[in-house]
Amino acid sequence: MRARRTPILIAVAAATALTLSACGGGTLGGGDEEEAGSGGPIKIGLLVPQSGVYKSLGDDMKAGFEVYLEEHDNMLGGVEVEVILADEGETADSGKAAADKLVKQDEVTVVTGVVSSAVMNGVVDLFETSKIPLVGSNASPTTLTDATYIWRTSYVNDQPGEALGAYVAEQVDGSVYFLAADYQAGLDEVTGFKRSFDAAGGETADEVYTPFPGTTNFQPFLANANSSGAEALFSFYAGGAAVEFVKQYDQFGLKGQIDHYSAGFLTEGGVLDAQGESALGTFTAMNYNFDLENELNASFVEAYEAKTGLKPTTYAMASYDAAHVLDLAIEAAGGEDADSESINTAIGEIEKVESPRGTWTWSEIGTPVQTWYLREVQEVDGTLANVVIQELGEL
Amino acid sequence: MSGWFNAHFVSMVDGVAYGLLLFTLAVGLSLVFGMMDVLNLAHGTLYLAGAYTAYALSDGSWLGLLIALVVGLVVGLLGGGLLAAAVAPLQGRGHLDQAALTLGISLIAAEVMVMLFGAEVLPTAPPSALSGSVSVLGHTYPVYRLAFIGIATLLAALVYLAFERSSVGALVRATVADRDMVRTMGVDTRKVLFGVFGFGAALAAVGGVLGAPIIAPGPGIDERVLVLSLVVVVIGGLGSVRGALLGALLIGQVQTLGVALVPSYAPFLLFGAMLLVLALRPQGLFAPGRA
Amino acid sequence: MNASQHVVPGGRGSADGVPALGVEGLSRHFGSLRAVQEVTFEVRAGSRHAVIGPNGAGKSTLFALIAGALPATSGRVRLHGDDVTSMAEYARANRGLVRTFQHSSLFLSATARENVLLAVQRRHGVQASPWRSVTRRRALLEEADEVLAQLGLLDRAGAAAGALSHGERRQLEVAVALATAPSVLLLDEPAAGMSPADTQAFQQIVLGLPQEVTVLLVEHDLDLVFGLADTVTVLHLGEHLITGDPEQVRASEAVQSAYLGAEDTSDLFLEEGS
Amino acid sequence: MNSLQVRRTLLVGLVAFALLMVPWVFGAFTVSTFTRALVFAVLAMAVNLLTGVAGLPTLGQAAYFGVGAYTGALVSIHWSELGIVQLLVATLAGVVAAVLTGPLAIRGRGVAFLMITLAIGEIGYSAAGRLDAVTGGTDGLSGILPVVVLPGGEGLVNEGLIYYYVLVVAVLAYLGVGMLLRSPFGLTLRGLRDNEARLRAVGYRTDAYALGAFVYAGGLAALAGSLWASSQRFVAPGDMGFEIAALALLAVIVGGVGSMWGACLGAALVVFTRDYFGQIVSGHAPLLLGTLFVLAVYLLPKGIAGGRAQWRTLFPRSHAEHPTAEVR
Repeated sequence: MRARRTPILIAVAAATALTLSACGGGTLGGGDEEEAGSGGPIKIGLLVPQSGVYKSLGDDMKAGFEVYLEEHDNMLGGVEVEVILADEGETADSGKAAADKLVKQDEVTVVTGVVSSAVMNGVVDLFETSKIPLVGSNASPTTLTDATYIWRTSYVNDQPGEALGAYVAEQVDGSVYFLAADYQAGLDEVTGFKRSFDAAGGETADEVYTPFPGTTNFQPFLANANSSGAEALFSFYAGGAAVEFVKQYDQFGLKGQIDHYSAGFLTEGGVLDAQGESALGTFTAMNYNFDLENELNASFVEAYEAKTGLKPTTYAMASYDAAHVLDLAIEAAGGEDADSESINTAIGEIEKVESPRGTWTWSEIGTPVQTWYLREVQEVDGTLANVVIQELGEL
Repeated sequence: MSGWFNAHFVSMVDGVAYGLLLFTLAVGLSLVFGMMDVLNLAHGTLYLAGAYTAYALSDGSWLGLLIALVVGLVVGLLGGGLLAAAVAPLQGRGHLDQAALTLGISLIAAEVMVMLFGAEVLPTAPPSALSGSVSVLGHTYPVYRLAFIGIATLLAALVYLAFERSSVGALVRATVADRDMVRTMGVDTRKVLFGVFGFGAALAAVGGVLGAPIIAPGPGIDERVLVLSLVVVVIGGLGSVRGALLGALLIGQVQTLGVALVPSYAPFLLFGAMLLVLALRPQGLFAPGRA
Repeated sequence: MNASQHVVPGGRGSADGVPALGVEGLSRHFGSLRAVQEVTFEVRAGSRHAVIGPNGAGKSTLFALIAGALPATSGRVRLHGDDVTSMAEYARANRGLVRTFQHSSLFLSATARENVLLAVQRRHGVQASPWRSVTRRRALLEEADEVLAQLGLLDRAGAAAGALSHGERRQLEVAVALATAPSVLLLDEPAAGMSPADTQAFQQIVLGLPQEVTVLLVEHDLDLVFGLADTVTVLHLGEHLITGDPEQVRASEAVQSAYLGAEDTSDLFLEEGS
Repeated sequence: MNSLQVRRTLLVGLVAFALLMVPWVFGAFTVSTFTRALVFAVLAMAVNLLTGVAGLPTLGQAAYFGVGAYTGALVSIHWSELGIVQLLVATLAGVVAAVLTGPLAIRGRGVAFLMITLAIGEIGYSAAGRLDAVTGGTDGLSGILPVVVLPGGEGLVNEGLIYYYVLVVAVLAYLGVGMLLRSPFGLTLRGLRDNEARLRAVGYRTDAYALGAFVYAGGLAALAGSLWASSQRFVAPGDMGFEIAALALLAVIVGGVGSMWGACLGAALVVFTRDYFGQIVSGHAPLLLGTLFVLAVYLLPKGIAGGRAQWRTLFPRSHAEHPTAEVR
């Protein structure tokens, strides 16, 4: 019984020996960690989901980043860049492992991307200790306030809600019912909303969180909302849940009875087509819409449509801006001589970013201070689209 | 009381629709396990394949739905046949190997479906005659779900009668009770395996075609549907058609009426209900073939 | 070789006249089926007691009731005078009432020695000890090997139970039960599926058991019963017909009529000649 | 020492040498993947103890893994950076959790046990997401300090040192499980798997031993959880979710049910497939895992550990052996 163990163990030893000879360097004692810099392209890690439920967001972000690179001949700050893609996957584990690989194996100079807040929280330590800047282009937990190497070109999770709260308090004559996906982003969104909503004297009917992920049938929640006597509904959903929620909101007769307000993710991108006419009349708050009228946006929309055949989403726009931020920072950090540290310093010194969403500046915690827009889903030329109704002010 | 009833009427009706959908999924899983002792973790994949079929083929017309149903049936039969062929060499190796194999197959199939259909959830429109909502006792309710209750009730009744009354059903029940005995009677259990597997798979795929407007196809739906079916099957008792039906209806209510009553405990209701049942009756509510 | 000094807890109940096993008004109903109905009999300490009966007599149910595998609908089971009716099977086993199984019921992936060790370590109360390798516990190993030797299995000690021949499995079946040092050994159709030669050998094994071990066997094979038993109980349709020595039983008209029409009839009466 | 023992010692030495060399040879990412594989191996041993040894297939060990991870993380944040304190408290927490939930789980066997443990895992997962005050909610718990090995020492930040910390604990866990398997209790658990009815008939109150195995496995999974918290310095509800539970069970099946070193190799294979090779073909890790499971079931019917049995039939040895029960 013992002798039979031999072959496997020999195989293990052989395999190990093989890999040993194939690899150089080591974590301990090797000491040959090279700093990126002089010569060769700058390595940029693009950490977005390419599998799992967030894949479509990842696709948008990848396309947005690539559009910027294509517009600039694959150069950022006058230096050629090499983009290394890593799959964030669905969970904090998979995202963390991918970030680990970018930083420790590919030895990238900067990283951008990150869809999930859980992944963002999970990689904070990694970027702070390895002193590599992460220019996030979506995930943005409210708790992330004191990082040195982490920047976000998107927003903070509670901002879409906060931008909308005061407006809804004013508009709605009666109480508002809250339904949100039961995870941190949902809680943050409702918390942000209620901050400005309560301050403006809004009245809350009830606040219910639906299991996430895993809720496909919203009927029981909608039934409760329906019988609560509320005048309006504020929701937070994205992706597949947003599609089901909007359709069922219509099917179970809430549409037309109870106004629906939501954070912009509800009707952003491909989900809107899937929701179909059920989405008509939904009001959302977002930091961007493809129909914004400015020159940069016009060229961005054109280039993005040419590349993907789709209208850009806020995810694509934020990723486009991340490339822009890196462009500015690498140039300021000295182009070819730029390294992680100098790029990070330069990012912080960027005074303003011209963006398809309008010009924005850094907040104290490394997120954009930007204008928020109220949008309504309308039918435009036979297709459904978010249409900007008015500005909601700056946050 | 009538106020309470009024407030939760829609939830109860919807629980029936949801439960019947679960039944079409669970019954195949239950029989394959009960009869052939095969734990098929690729069962959710069959639903997903059916739902994607509906998405791809239904165009709002009755004909579209009919074509989708026929194609879904074929997809299901083929899928079931392939799965049966895949697990056939594993006979006598226990549930764990079957679980690893079928889970592996479902991971591969899920990846293939993402390649074909993308990673978005793809809501599927019912025939336009059935879209929209109607008022039921003063409550707005989707027409399609009402129609689904009708069709699924018919389907459930057929399955139930086939298994409880027909001679094939008698053979199936005998196989659940004592496989070796049936084998010694000269019945080719391999044929039974393929037959039951194909039948269960076809039912799951047809459930997917009909269920697509209710649980839309998308990544991860296969796993969710699988877990729901497993819960139903375990609650009902492995290998029992009656158990699968009652388990499905019970879980349907738990997931609708239960959620409406205690929304803040929604994430715990499904597994809480299962734990409660298993704590009282570890063999399920209707375990067949045992005293 | 004297395994009994280890295996048997000093001849309990042998002299004081208390029966080793008492069955009092024992019943078990499955719905409307009365599998065992008001059965009463005693098993004298040290005796070799057999329960027989035609098919459907309720032997298997009675066996399960005595062993504790099935709860009784009513009635009592006494072990050395103590009421064990409400005790679970494992608790009865710990009190010395130990059964074997009709179809060999072994730990198939374990070796023959390990099969016996499972019983031995339980008796020593170390079955939950997470320390020290079993292979270093010499007292356990020696005792296990003694039992194996007693059953003629010592040279097969290292073989997996699954690799043993049918006859060897039957022997191991008894070895596992014996290793618990039972005061009452319940044998469930031990000759089932055995060749005549194996049955002969098995008979010798049981006859060789120390007198302190009371044996109750439920058996189809009347050769074995009449070759072994000093007392025989006959069940018929779930009810107790007679308990007596083999001659009494053979002579009983009630028994003859019970077996009439049953396939075993000829066997039963052939016995008289042998 | 006979030649067999010599060969065995030699092989153990070789494996030990290879494991020790890892941080000196590989880059930081590969080393951190090895670290994850080691943690996962400890979890797989816990799953295997129930599934392979005691015959109780579980999808719930991730729950106790999560309890250990959160406990270790909270101990690190609020109380002590010392590894040994975290490991002990986390293991204790896992044991307590298993004692509380075990009696429910062991009411079932086979598929019922599998589903009850699945339910326990899923309820634990939902609860971890809900208890934001303690667990940080669905965004996870960060701010775990680098683990300190000796009082007054420096926290471990270097990947190589973290690897050694995890390696030492994992090897101790392996030896502990090995001892358990050779002990009378280990034999009891194998008896439980092989034939529960018979075990009862020789006087075992089998539910008690099933519970014992459950508690031991719960503690072991929690120990792995604490290692996870120390090495990842981040814990999220996903760590106690279905995916981890399923992967751990599959690792055991791929490795060879019942064999501890098989489970460890299976765990390493799963982790490297998902985190290492999955990143090479970016976005297709599930496809790789699926293929791995399908191939493993067909090509290695008894897992990696059983592979040698097949090799043996190809190259028969002179001395015949019975297919005795595999203890390790």
